[in-house]
Amino acid sequence: MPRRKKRTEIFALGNEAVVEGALLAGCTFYGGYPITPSSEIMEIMASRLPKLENGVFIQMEDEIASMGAVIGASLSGRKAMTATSGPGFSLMQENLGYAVMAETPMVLVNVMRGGPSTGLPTSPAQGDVQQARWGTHGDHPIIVLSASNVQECLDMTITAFNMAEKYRTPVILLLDEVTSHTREKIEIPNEGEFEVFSRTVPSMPPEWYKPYEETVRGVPPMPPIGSGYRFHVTGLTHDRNGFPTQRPEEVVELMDRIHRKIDQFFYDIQLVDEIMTDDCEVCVIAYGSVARSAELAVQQARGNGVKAGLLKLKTLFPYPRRHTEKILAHARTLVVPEMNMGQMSREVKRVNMGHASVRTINRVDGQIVTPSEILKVIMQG
Amino acid sequence: MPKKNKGKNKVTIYPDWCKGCGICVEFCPAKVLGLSLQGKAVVEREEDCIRCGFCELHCPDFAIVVSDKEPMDNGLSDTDAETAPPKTKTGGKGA
Amino acid sequence: MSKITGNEIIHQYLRHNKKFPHVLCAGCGHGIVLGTLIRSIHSLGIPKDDVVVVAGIGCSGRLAVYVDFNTVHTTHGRALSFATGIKISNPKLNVIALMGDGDALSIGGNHLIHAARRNIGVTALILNNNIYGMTGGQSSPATPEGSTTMTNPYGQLDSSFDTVELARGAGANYVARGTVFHVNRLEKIMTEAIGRPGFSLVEAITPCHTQFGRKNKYKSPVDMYNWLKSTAVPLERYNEMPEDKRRDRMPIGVFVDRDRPGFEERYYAMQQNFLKQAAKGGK
Amino acid sequence: MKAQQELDRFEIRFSGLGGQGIITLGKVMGQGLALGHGYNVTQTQSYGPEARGGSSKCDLVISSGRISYPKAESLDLLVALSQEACNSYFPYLKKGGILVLESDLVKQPPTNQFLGLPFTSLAKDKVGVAQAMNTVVLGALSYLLPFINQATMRKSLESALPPKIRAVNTKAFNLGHRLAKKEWGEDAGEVWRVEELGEID
Repeated sequence: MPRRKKRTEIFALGNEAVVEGALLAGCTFYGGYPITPSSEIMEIMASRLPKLENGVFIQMEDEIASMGAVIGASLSGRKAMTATSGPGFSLMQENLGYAVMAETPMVLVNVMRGGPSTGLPTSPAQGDVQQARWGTHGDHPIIVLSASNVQECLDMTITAFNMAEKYRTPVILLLDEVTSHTREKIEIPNEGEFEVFSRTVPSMPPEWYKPYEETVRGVPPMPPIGSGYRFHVTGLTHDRNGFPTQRPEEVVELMDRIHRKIDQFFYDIQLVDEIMTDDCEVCVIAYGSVARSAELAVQQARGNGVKAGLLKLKTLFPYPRRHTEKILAHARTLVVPEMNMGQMSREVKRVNMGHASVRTINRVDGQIVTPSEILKVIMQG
Repeated sequence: MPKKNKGKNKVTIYPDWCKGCGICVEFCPAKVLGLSLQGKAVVEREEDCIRCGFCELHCPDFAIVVSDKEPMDNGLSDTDAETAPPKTKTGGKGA
Repeated sequence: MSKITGNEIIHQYLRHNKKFPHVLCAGCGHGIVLGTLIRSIHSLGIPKDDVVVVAGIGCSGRLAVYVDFNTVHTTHGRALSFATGIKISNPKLNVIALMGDGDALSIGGNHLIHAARRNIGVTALILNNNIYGMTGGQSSPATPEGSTTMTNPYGQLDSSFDTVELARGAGANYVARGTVFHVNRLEKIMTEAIGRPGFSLVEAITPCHTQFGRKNKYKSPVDMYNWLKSTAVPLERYNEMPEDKRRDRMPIGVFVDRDRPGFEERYYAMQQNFLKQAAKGGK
Repeated sequence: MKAQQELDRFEIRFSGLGGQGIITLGKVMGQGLALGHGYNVTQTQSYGPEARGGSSKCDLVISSGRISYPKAESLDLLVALSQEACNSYFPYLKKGGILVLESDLVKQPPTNQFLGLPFTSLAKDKVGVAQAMNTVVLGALSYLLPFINQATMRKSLESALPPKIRAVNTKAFNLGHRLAKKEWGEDAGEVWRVEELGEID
């Protein structure tokens, strides 16, 4: 077996790790607008990208424009991203829907802070979970990922790019202020140690190309603008040629396909960490920095003789239903700690359907849910 | 661009594309065009066309083409031919 | 074989799998602007593959679908931000942002001034019909003071934007105005605008008789073209006119013509410097 | 030579005023412990308006094992560089934890069990650069904490700084280390020493 090359270790901020991950995944475009607590991502991109061959960094006039530029860059064949936080995320919703409709791969990192409105700019929250799912109007599929520590910031950013390219869809990476402002030692994987997926481009002659044609995976190939495949991109409901249509059968075909291209790959998209869940009677379902508190609480509970487990969600949407159902076979209590009034617990309750009792722990005071709070609820059974 | 080669120009209107806005009719300096009862532009006095290009440039629907009168296969122009091509009588203000 | 001219050129650039005539009203000037744009691109000899038309929302936005270029029909007001992303990503492309007045000046006003300030190498083509046409005739930032619209039934109270001065102030490289009545002039400025480095802006006055004219004593398209004919004055002549005669006249022509390098040029020059330094450091 | 020792959640809070270089201090120390010493370290901080003139704080959690919860909850070591910070965070100090303070700025210590040094005036008078105060603290802590190897930490510090200010900071670091040894005594930090695992290189 070949000796593995030693990985470089750095002591990095969560936001820094996002940049490292993005660059490893092949990101060559960042368009953004600064906002706390995501600004470091933009600042580091601003210093790194111009020094890379083919890297482009641009500061746009607002978050709406950032999304526009990112989609434009993606249509031009680049792997593109932006990062923002609460208020900026709200402004991005319009063009996020455009990216869904025009099937444009891109990564949007939202570092959650306290809300609503300007809220708590420097404090953590997890209040954008349902907005990430339903923020843009209309029925749409979306992939929402999250990370709970700095290493995961790097890994999940790579995953986010891969999923965006694989499924031709915007992918949202939801971080929270704690995760993105924690410094930790991380390992930067060497080339070849991780997957890098790039969108499929058409190989047929341009005159045969139909930009939104049905394919096996439901994901049509996507050529960069200017490569000889001239086609129309629109946010209007469109037919296979990309031209606007209002014919019900064409509308339903499009809607079916953009949902199906995600739905049929749940096994690939839904990522979780199952920590001591095999036999757990009380299962904590957590994500983001709260999952770290939960992990400590679960360890302590086990130490106290309670069969506790942790289902750490790395994919928030589509909600990892089958992982939850597996646990429901033996768990009698689900505990959902969140830094919001109960957004993910809605999903848990929906999937639970009364099998187990669902207990929520909610904090919206700009403080992370602590291990002791979670432990208390676990111990109550 | 105006080329005053009267009589050597052919004005073609695509009735399917014409929406009958009347711009070409109103502003044609030689009054070559008219509106049919169906509300479409028609060529009424092609021989008066001075090829100013106004109608072609100002047609919002790209429905007018002004071109050289093509010589016939026998080298004669269609005015010289024994049987002139049928003139579209469908239209014309008087029709 | 005769040389292809006029609309025969246009026909080569239209998408043949699209249904014609297009969706716009009879007499709408937008078609004329589209034709002019096609002729400009044709005269510059730019291959279709290198042209990107990025359109916003509204009547003007519907034009993009008909031309056989790379076309992107974006969200309302955001065309310039998409165009910026495309241009900086691939500077060899000729990017034309096709917007309406409401699109570019109201909802997209911020993007317009910043694209001009940044001097990104995009041609902004603003089709100004003084109204929101597609949504049924509500007033836009370009609706003249005093005119009547669906949302200003008692007359527009605020004054309208002077697009040219706005773009000049924001730092655009090239700013010009034309009308769909003066097509040759419009074609000339459009050709110049596409050829200029940096951000160029062409305001094409294209009347909407359906939504604007109807309520403001221009009953037919012809009335609106006559209005253009009588209102528009070449800039040179306008400058010589006495102040009192200028009222209700609209200067057309080229207002700003600079050739500062575009944002993308400056960006890639900076990048080349870094790469050169790195190569030297490596040796 | 100090020995590498097993740590289970050792929590440090640096606190004081914005502009004292508290976050840099935490960052440099965290980096030294994580990359130089091989510990797992999480460093978190308070951001925002507080960082510009108000109060400032920065937490380090150091552990040999995986760190789940990244914030400090009960402090093993509190470094207070202002009276206000000392007042706010002293209650979070664990029983048996140590308080290190800036003896010129904290005039009313909440306890008489503390280790103090006039870090600011030391930096100003002995190093010549008031801004090197945080490095004096780092030097002192490198002496105090039994799991920090002085040479490794100094190397890490130097690698984190631009060449221009490297020499000044090395001087400040050594000064802090020397004075801590002199003022705080040989057995300061002895409470945290556990069984030896082997030497740190």
